[in-house]
Amino acid sequence: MMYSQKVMDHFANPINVGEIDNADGVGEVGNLKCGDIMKIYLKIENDIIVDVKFKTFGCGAAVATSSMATEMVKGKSIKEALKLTNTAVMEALEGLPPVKVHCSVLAEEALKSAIADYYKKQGIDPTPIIGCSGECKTCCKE
Amino acid sequence: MMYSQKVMDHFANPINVGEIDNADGVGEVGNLKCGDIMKIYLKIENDIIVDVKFKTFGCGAAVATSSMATEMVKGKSIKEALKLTNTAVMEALEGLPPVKVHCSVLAEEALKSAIADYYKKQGIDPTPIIGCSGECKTCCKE
Amino acid sequence: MERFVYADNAATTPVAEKVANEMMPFLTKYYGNASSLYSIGRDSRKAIMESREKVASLIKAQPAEIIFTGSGTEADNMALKGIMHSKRAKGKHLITSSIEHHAILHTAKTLEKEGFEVTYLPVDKDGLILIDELKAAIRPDTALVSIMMANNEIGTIEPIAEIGAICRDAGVLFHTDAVQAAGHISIDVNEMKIDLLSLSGHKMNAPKGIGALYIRKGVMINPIIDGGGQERNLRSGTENTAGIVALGVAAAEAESHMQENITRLTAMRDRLIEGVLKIPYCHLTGHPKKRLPGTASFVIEAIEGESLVLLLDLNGICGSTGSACSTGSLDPSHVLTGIGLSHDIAHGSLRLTLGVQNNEEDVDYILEKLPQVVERLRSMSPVWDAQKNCPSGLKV
Amino acid sequence: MERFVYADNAATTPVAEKVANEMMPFLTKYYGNASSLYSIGRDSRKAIMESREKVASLIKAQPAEIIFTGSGTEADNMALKGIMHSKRAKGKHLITSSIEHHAILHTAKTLEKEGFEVTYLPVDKDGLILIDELKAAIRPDTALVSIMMANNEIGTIEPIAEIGAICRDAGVLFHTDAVQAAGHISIDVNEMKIDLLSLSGHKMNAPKGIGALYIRKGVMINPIIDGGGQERNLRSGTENTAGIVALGVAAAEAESHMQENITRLTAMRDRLIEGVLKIPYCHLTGHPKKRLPGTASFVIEAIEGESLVLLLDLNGICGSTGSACSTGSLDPSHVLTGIGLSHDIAHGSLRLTLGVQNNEEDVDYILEKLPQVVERLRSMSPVWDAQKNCPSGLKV
Ligand SMILES: Cc1ncc(COP(=O)(O)O)c(C=O)c1O
Ligand SMILES: Cc1ncc(COP(=O)(O)O)c(C=O)c1O
Repeated sequence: MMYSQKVMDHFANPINVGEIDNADGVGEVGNLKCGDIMKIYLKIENDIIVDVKFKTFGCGAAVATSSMATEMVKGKSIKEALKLTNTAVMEALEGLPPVKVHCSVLAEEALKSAIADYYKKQGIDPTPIIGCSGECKTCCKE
Repeated sequence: MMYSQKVMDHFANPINVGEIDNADGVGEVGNLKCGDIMKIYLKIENDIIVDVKFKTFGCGAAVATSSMATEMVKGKSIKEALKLTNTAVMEALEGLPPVKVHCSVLAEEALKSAIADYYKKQGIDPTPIIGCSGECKTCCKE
Repeated sequence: MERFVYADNAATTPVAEKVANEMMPFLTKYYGNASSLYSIGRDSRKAIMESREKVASLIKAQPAEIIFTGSGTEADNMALKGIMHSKRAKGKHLITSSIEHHAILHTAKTLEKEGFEVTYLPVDKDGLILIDELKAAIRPDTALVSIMMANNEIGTIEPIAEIGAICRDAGVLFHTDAVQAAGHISIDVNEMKIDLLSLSGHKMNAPKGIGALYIRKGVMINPIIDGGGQERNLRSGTENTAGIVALGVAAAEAESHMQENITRLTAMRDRLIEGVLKIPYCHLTGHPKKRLPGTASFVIEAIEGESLVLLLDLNGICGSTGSACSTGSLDPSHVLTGIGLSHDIAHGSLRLTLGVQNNEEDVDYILEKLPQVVERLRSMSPVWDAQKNCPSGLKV
Repeated sequence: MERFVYADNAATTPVAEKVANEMMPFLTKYYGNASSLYSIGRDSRKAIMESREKVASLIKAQPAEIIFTGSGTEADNMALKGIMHSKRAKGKHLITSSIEHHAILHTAKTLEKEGFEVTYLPVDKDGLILIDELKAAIRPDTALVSIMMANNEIGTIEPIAEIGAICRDAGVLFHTDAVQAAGHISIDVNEMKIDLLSLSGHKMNAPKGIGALYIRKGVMINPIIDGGGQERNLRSGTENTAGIVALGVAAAEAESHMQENITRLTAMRDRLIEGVLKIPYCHLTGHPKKRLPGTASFVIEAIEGESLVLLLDLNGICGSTGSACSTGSLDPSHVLTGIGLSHDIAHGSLRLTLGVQNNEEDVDYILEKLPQVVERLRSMSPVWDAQKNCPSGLKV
């Protein structure tokens, strides 16, 4: 298993680490048992993600994908952000080892989960917009 | 498999190589199939081995045992020569690898065979003296 | 990077300079095939003989009881498969432990597929074999017991002499995987009543690709590699003279400096453990006393092992982890779960293993950097936020 | 001793200086375990990857089709046992030849003991497989054909592409023991339709203790060494990075100088053969044309091979023999009897094998000394006396 230089860069100096007080949307996916938890905070103004932060418990790939995914949606509209796929995150990171692909999925889901939370806070059912309730669990087959 | 320095010395510079014209006794043991043939020539005066030569086709140990065995009986009486055992030859050579012990047996037998030949030429049955007819074959189980 | 500290000597060790220097001529100068008749072949043969004596001496065996192999793994495979196959008629039961190295566990699985039966003994929270369980597990058809001498992840040293005595009394052969122990703690195969013992060069400052299996005189075993009949017909293949010479030199070095190394490493290790345990919510794994001189192993809550190891690496420190992420599976190491750790906490495992080349400054450096690295990872961990509000910490 | 001429390159080769230099840093500097997460582990992993590419390139395979082993013997064992065990349900028949190396023959014997059936194909007087016999031997339950690419004693090169085509047509897997051939003659596993191929480092100026098995993509095989799952789970054990790097360098060297080496060695070999055959009652063994570039092999009447090799050694020349005395048994080599030589004459076998480090002066020196040595041994041979009176010589 070998990480790309890009993954190592984002792991060594992750962007957007932190929390947002009174965030407009917060999503947390993964669990301790599987060894990966990602929590994403969104600040949204006029459907634009004006700020985004994350906290991640997990491996190098988990940290790097959190960093990359948050960076990729910062300043984007929600609509655009929802188009972010795990494949795009992986490509931006110049690839991930096969056993680490699930981390990129986790990043995509954490973001969707945070957007879903934003809609819920607005009193809007996120399911038709996002395609899931934001409660999707990917990591462990429990 | 490792030869002692003594074996290597006797192999590199064997003593008593050659033939004796009109030898008083000649013995040849072993055969081509087995890869070892030893031929010993004796010159005997008054029951004393005054000269001894050998020709040997065979491995390093075969040459070295021929050399050592002939040297050990040179100048000895027949009676003394008949006491020469393969163990004594091996000891004099500072040991032989287990797979090469049969070479020392061959040397002992070649000598006995030559002495038997000497007796036969004298019209004496060698069997009671030597314990065998001098026709003993050791090498191959054919 | 201010310093480079290699603290993963249980994974592998650098080849000692003396070892490298003494092996080199056997690559380029004394390259003769040890089976050859001529002088440079005899040079190899002699060197191998001397090496066999040195390896035997390290564990108080006879030279003829040592077979050189291509690795510790091969030695383990040969011990288990070789004995079980040779004793197939008499017994089809093998006993081992649940915290063995995969070289044992996966070999046991293969034997199970072939129709053999295997009992995997549990261990206590410190990683010690439960002696009563062992006694209870021995059956009339038990052919072999294989228990490691020291564990590679948590450093726990098993009660080998006690196990050896039980096996000898029961008339059962006893193999021990001493890959982590050989060269590091003193071993006497006779006192400990060991019938077979595996060791590996690269865990004791010899190169990778060379190992040895001790087989007590009189023990019948099948080879697993057939061919030209080298190593008394038990392990065929042109002898790796350079590797064998290197292992011999390393064994002699280990033997002659054993006590001083143990004293020095134990002191360093204890200082390291003491320092690391000052990190909040950090716990020692393995037995507090009965552990390898160089092995310090921990679980650190609210962080994940792989990222810890990577971040330590960025600070010049090499360590390892049994976290699921590092194993490439979804489960953390079987050793950590074997001693009863939950998945939750096993993810945060860290192993730091000191070797002869380490010094006190290395320990200082680790103790300076590790808390910073843990702090940094915790600062970006959502678990740590929860943790902080739960003063009792997670459960170990 | 006026000169030292190593002419036993089929037994083993010196490690080339370039190879030694490039492998050394992986012992003492880049010693990281290739499975480790940190940077010096990644250095090892990268070096192994590059080496795999080089070895693959030498035989026109894909890198993922190369598994590193601890020897050529292990590769042979893995090919035969691994395939036969994996195909047990479908077929229990193995075809090989009567002149294979013991790494194949003794493995086949072990498989016979396990219940598999083995056909040993005969060869003609030059050592070539009889193609019709091969075709006739293939049965519906034949799982594998294993025929060596080039023979180690007489240098004969088998018609591998033809055998490969026959096996492919019959839907039978084809393994070739290319331990003597790899690095010395050009190999294309696709053109030759080879499914598995063994090679060994120390026969091509890399160290002893490293080998490789090529396994065509899609071919299912069982491992013979279980453990940590290295080498795609097919050959466990911490990777011998230095050995692997060395094999890669040697493979790349061999590939880039292949044609020039073949031309140079073939010319030297032919001059050597021509010169040696001037000795009366001396005969070439093996195929006159289809032979390894460096291999000259003979039987010399009325002398015995072991003493010939020892006396050559005293003159600074390293060669080898298949005489019974050298094998430690009562029988001469199975290869020599396999090509129809009688015991009588097989005792006088001599093999001189040239390598890249040999030069024309070496050939001169052998051609000066060998006749003297033969003369000397014949002068003390009782067989020679008889011979002299029999002008037709013995029978070959
Ligand atoms: C306890 C134990 N057994 C066996 C092995 C296997 O040794 P090697 O990798 O040298 O084959 C190791 C190390 O990898 C080990 O720690
Ligand atoms: C044809 C052939 N196969 C297999 C082997 C075995 O190789 P190794 O001794 O490297 O295991 C050899 C050489 O010894 C050989 O010549």
